[in-house]
Amino acid sequence: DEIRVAVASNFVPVMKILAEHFEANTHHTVTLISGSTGKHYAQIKHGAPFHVFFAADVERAKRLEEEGDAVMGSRFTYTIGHLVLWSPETGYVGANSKVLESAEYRHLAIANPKLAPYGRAAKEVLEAIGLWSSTQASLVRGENIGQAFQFVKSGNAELGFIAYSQIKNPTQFEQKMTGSFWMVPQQLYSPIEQQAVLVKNNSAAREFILFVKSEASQSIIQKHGYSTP
Amino acid sequence: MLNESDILALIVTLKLAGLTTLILLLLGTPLAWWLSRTKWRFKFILEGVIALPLVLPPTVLGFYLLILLGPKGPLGDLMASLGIHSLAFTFSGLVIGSVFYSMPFVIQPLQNAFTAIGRRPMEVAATLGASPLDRFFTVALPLARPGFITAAVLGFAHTVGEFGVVLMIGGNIPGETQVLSIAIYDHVESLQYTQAHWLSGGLLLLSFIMLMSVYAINGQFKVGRNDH
Amino acid sequence: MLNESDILALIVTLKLAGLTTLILLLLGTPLAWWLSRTKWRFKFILEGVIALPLVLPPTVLGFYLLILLGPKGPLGDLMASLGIHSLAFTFSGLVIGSVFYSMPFVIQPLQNAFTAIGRRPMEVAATLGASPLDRFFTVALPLARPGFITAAVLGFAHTVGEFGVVLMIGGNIPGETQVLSIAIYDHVESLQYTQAHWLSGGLLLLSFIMLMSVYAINGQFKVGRNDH
Amino acid sequence: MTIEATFKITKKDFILDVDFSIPSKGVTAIFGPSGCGKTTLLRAIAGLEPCRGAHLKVGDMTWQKGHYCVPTHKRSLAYVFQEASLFSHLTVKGNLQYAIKRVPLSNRKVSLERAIELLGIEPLLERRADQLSGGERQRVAIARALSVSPRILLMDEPLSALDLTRKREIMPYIESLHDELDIPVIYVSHSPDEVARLSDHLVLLEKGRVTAQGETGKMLTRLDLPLAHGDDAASLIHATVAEHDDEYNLTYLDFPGGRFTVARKSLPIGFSVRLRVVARDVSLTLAHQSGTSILNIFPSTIDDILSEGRSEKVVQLNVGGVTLLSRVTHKSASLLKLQKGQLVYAQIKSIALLSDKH
Amino acid sequence: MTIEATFKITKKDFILDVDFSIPSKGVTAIFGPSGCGKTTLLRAIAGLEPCRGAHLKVGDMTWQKGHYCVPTHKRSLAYVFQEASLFSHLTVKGNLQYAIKRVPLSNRKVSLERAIELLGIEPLLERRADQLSGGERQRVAIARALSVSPRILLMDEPLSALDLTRKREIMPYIESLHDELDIPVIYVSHSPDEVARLSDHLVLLEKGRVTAQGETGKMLTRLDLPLAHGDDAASLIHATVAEHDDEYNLTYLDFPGGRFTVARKSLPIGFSVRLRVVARDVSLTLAHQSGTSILNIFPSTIDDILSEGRSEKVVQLNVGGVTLLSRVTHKSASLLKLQKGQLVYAQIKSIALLSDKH
Ligand SMILES: Nc1ncnc2c1ncn2[C@@H]1O[C@H](COP(=O)(O)OP(=O)(O)OP(=O)(O)O)[C@@H](O)[C@H]1O
Ligand SMILES: Nc1ncnc2c1ncn2[C@@H]1O[C@H](COP(=O)(O)OP(=O)(O)OP(=O)(O)O)[C@@H](O)[C@H]1O
Ligand SMILES: [Mg+2]
Ligand SMILES: [Mg+2]
Repeated sequence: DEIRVAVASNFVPVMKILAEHFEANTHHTVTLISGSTGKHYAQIKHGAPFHVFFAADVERAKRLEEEGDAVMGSRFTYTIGHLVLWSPETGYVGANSKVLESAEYRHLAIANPKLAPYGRAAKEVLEAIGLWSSTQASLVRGENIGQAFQFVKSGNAELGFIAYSQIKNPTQFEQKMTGSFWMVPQQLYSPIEQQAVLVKNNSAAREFILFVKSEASQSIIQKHGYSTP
Repeated sequence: MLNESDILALIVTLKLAGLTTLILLLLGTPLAWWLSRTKWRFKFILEGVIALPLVLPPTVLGFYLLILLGPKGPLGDLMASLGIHSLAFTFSGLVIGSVFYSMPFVIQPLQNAFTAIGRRPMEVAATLGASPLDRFFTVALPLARPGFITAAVLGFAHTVGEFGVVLMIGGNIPGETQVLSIAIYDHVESLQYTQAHWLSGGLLLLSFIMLMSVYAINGQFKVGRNDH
Repeated sequence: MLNESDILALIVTLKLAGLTTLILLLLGTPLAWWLSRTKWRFKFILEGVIALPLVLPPTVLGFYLLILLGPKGPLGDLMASLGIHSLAFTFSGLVIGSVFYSMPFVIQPLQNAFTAIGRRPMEVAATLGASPLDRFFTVALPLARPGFITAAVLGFAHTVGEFGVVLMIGGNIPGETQVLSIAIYDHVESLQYTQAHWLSGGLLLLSFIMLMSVYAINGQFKVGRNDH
Repeated sequence: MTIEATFKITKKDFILDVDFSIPSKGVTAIFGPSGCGKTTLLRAIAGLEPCRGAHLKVGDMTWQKGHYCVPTHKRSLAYVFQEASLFSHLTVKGNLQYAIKRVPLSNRKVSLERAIELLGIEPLLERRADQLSGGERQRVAIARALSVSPRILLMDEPLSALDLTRKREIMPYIESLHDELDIPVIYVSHSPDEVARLSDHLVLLEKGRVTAQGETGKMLTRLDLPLAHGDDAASLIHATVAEHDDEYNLTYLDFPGGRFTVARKSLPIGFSVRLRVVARDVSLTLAHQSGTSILNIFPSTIDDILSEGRSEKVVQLNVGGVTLLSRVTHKSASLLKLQKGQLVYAQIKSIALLSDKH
Repeated sequence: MTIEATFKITKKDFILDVDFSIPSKGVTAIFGPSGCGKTTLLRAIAGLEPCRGAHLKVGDMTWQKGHYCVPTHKRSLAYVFQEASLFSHLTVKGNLQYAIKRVPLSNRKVSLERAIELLGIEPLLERRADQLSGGERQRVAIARALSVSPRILLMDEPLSALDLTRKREIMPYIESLHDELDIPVIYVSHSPDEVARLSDHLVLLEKGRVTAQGETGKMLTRLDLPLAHGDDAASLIHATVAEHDDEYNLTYLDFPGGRFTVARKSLPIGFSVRLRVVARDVSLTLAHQSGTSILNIFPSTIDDILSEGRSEKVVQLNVGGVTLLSRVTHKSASLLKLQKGQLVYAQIKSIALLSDKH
């Protein structure tokens, strides 16, 4: 059977590997549909033919379940992300937030706090270390964490809060990731939990969910810079 | 360099753009003709309405189309009662969305081209025994050729590059509603830059060759003017 | 209904669309004029290039502009050596991106309109002592008015609705690079649908009034044709 | 069979208000000064001017009546427009074919080859409209109109862009149309010469109204109409070919008033012809003179004399029942003591022969 | 002061290859059949036809020479195009003002008011071009060209759309231009009547080449040129106003061969005028006849006789040194036994007086 899986863009690289493994072990095929979680939410509400939804946050998976557009009780956390402050320049970011206090950078990239969990986390961090208002002028927002990464990667922003997963596994990217980063302590922001729900209660989809929850999958996810619950 | 799904996306894209352009030309030509001839006082309202889809961000437009066409939307209801399945997340839905979105790019050049013809050539054709439909095809269309080229190029290219509407009402389903623009976007988003570069490059090259051919062929027929 | 940041976004949007349209008309007019008059054999290549930005999805185009304009990009290098700061995340950067992206919508209608004038009116003006520049302004421009209307409307509306390019190179900075289309998009994405509806509705209404006025005013001047 | 027309068309401060009936055979000229409504009238007949409550009947076909209105393309007519009207996207050949293709085979009465040859457009067939000279365009437009094989031909100053030689080549052809094809021609012109030469019937138009109409010959010599008073005032005479003179290459034409001598024309004996005699070319003598190069001298009675300006007079002569106009100075008139009823000799220096069949 | 021009322009299978020099005063007519290159020549003079290696000098201004080429808008000329050329985005008034605005105040020699009045376009000032009749458009175009106050005026069949009355109103005005403004006029026409009436100098064009050129009067009567042979063959005679006759309202004009009697013209004694005598209107007698309405009879000698077709002859007469053409039939010629050197009386029935100042 074909399983259509809607995946938040940031998790697509990992999901691709998972899907390949799954297809190798079963007769099912997995079709990945990447996109923003807000869009996927709206689409599912309007009858999109997706079987499973891997959201970028808890909120929208939960709403689908509560509003009756997803299978009750199928919701689970599939990954927890880590926020890092990264610059492609080696030695630019130290092991703490000090670089943020210097006025040497012109742009600090984050994901849009309104839309992306990593953005919300970045905002919490800046508030926690008391720099939220002072960095306002230099903040640039990407629609999602992918864009925030591009801002930094292309050098247009000197540094930015991005996902650890984006720099963790260099084999995902064609170029070797260089640079310096600060792994933001977990206590500075509420966890970046990503949840999934079953949209259509079919057996292949349930199978796929079980596969994602499996040990083997969990270790793949972890290898890419995520934690698992 | 291109994987299977990219090629699939290319095919969907060409099919979508081709079909959309065709439909737009078919629908747009009579509408543009009428707009260029009518003396209706409130024509400017219709002209305004036609240009309107342009100002909404494509994704938002797609969102509203989704609401409209989805099974719970007013049109979806209507269609369901007629036994038609929801058009959202289908290729037909994409076509409808693209037609809607690219409409002004086709109507306006056509309308201008028709207006520029003036009444005389049509009058002459009438005195030579050509019926309205006959003279429309044998006089108005050939004389409006530059307008048609522009309309077709803008319509086609815009549909190829279109993205927001398609993403929203199409659902990005490979082989069905995943078009090239979304595929490239996905590559960029998931940081697969090399693939994005290749795909963009290919798309550009292909489009460039197509556009160039259209213009080169167009340049060979000159619609002369009676003013020399 | 609209919060402060929405109003800010509206202002940025109008500024951006207005400026872009203005620049496009200023740059596009001479280029379109040249294209309509030249007998250059390879003009079709240039025509192809101009239509090219259309086929790339705006976000992808924005991505490449980001790379191009970034400090490591070829243009960024050049500008840095000229003492110009990076254009990414600035209003100027947005303008450049929008100009680039909306170019074909302005060039093509203008080119068609200029071509439709023919040589005779310009020759007549020359015999009446009007210099090339003089007759361009006093004859070619008035006669090409329908083309200008279309160019301006398509250029303006397309910039208002534009989104991908702006999102990518703008950085969504309130008051500077956050435009209305992004604001609406954000509302949709964050499931604040009511606000999205209000904002879209307002934008549509505003645009509709603007478009309608343009067409209504345009309808009052009829560029007569010498064929009656 | 007649063409009956009633139109009332308003254009800003111009009003065309006509109601006339003309024969639906032969050439009818619409004559009048610039801006008098000639083109508007022709367009109305073609169905190109929207007008309510008009009435138009051409022979047995009713084209307009109350709300009933046959659209232009269903009116079997051809129209030569006043201004260039070639399709710019077609070659000359394409323009001609456009017309021909739309005529059912059985209705094709005009030989395209002949029209092409006569109008001298053979070498232009592959050209586009913008590669033609003004006169060439006009000739192509005429050829195109003819190839429609219409039931009625409308021509709006079709010859004004042509030189005399061309004009004289084309005019007989247009004249012959109603003989060969039996189609009426409505011909707009502001040239009295063309009118006299071509038309059988004449409609005078002024400021949107018909001021007079009738048989061209009679209209030309009616002293109450402006036509008899201009420099180009002339009379039309119908005559028949009586004899050819091989020695001097002359042709003799009989008319009720006598016999005309003209340069030889290859016309059969008994053929009807039309002659135009310009009033200025008619001199009067009291006695029949000899030793003059003038061959055409006819005894005639003076029917009427009218002053033309302050120094000239128009003399209306009766030559065997045919009306002839002569223009003389007051001085000559008083030297010769011209008066009504007097017998004089009309000397006609030059005659234009307009071939005809009436 | 002359206008010198050398052009070689190739257009597909048509080649304009001319090299001429004409006086830069008075009216020069370019005469030739449709498609002979008249418009192309005029466009070349205006600088609208790209041509290399051309040479053009108008008076003391060099407009083209080798690679040097003055652009059209810097050539102080005005051009009346053959086809409608009004700006469709402007009213009639706007069209006229477009021209006037571009003339420095000091150079404005033509009174716009007078041009408007003379061309009768006063009521049309607020109209747009598409609301005018064909003749009205042409008149506006003439008025517009005149308001440029140019150093040279180029006119491409400007009167072909106009009726005779209008033509005769406008022609004297055009003639007067070179007197009032001292600007040369180059006038394209295919009407021999217009040419004779208007032009001082004549350039004959055929198939892109100048076949002859010279003073109009001389050109008209040269038996080796086609002009002397058509139906419109005519002679030009320069005369001076000698006397007015109040009784009969006549004017007497003296020329080397005698005295003409014409309808009274309000011209001062001593004024130079130009007369046109059409060859067909000249009859020949062996003796001076009396009792005729013809007032203008002159003794003359036959200079030359040429056959014109198979039944007519053109007789070139010498009347006191002035050349006059007469057209007679072979029959008359042999009845009168006409031969070179013979003395005959030329009877001239009608004369067109063309006011002039030479
Ligand atoms: N673009 C062109 N291509 C080919 N031939 C052309 C082109 N333009 C003009 N010609 C030819 O050049 C010749 C001269 O044209 P031109 O317009 O000068 O004639 P004209 O003397 O003004 O004739 P008319 O009295 O009919 O206006 C014509 O035979 C015409 O067919
Ligand atoms: N659209 C219009 N609006 C106002 N007046 C018009 C319009 N069209 C024509 N006229 C006027 O109607 C009158 C008749 O025009 P028409 O073209 O019938 O004249 P015409 O007799 O053909 O003259 P010409 O010999 O100059 O071609 C003219 O006085 C003209 O100014
Ligand atoms: Mg007319
Ligand atoms: Mg010409």
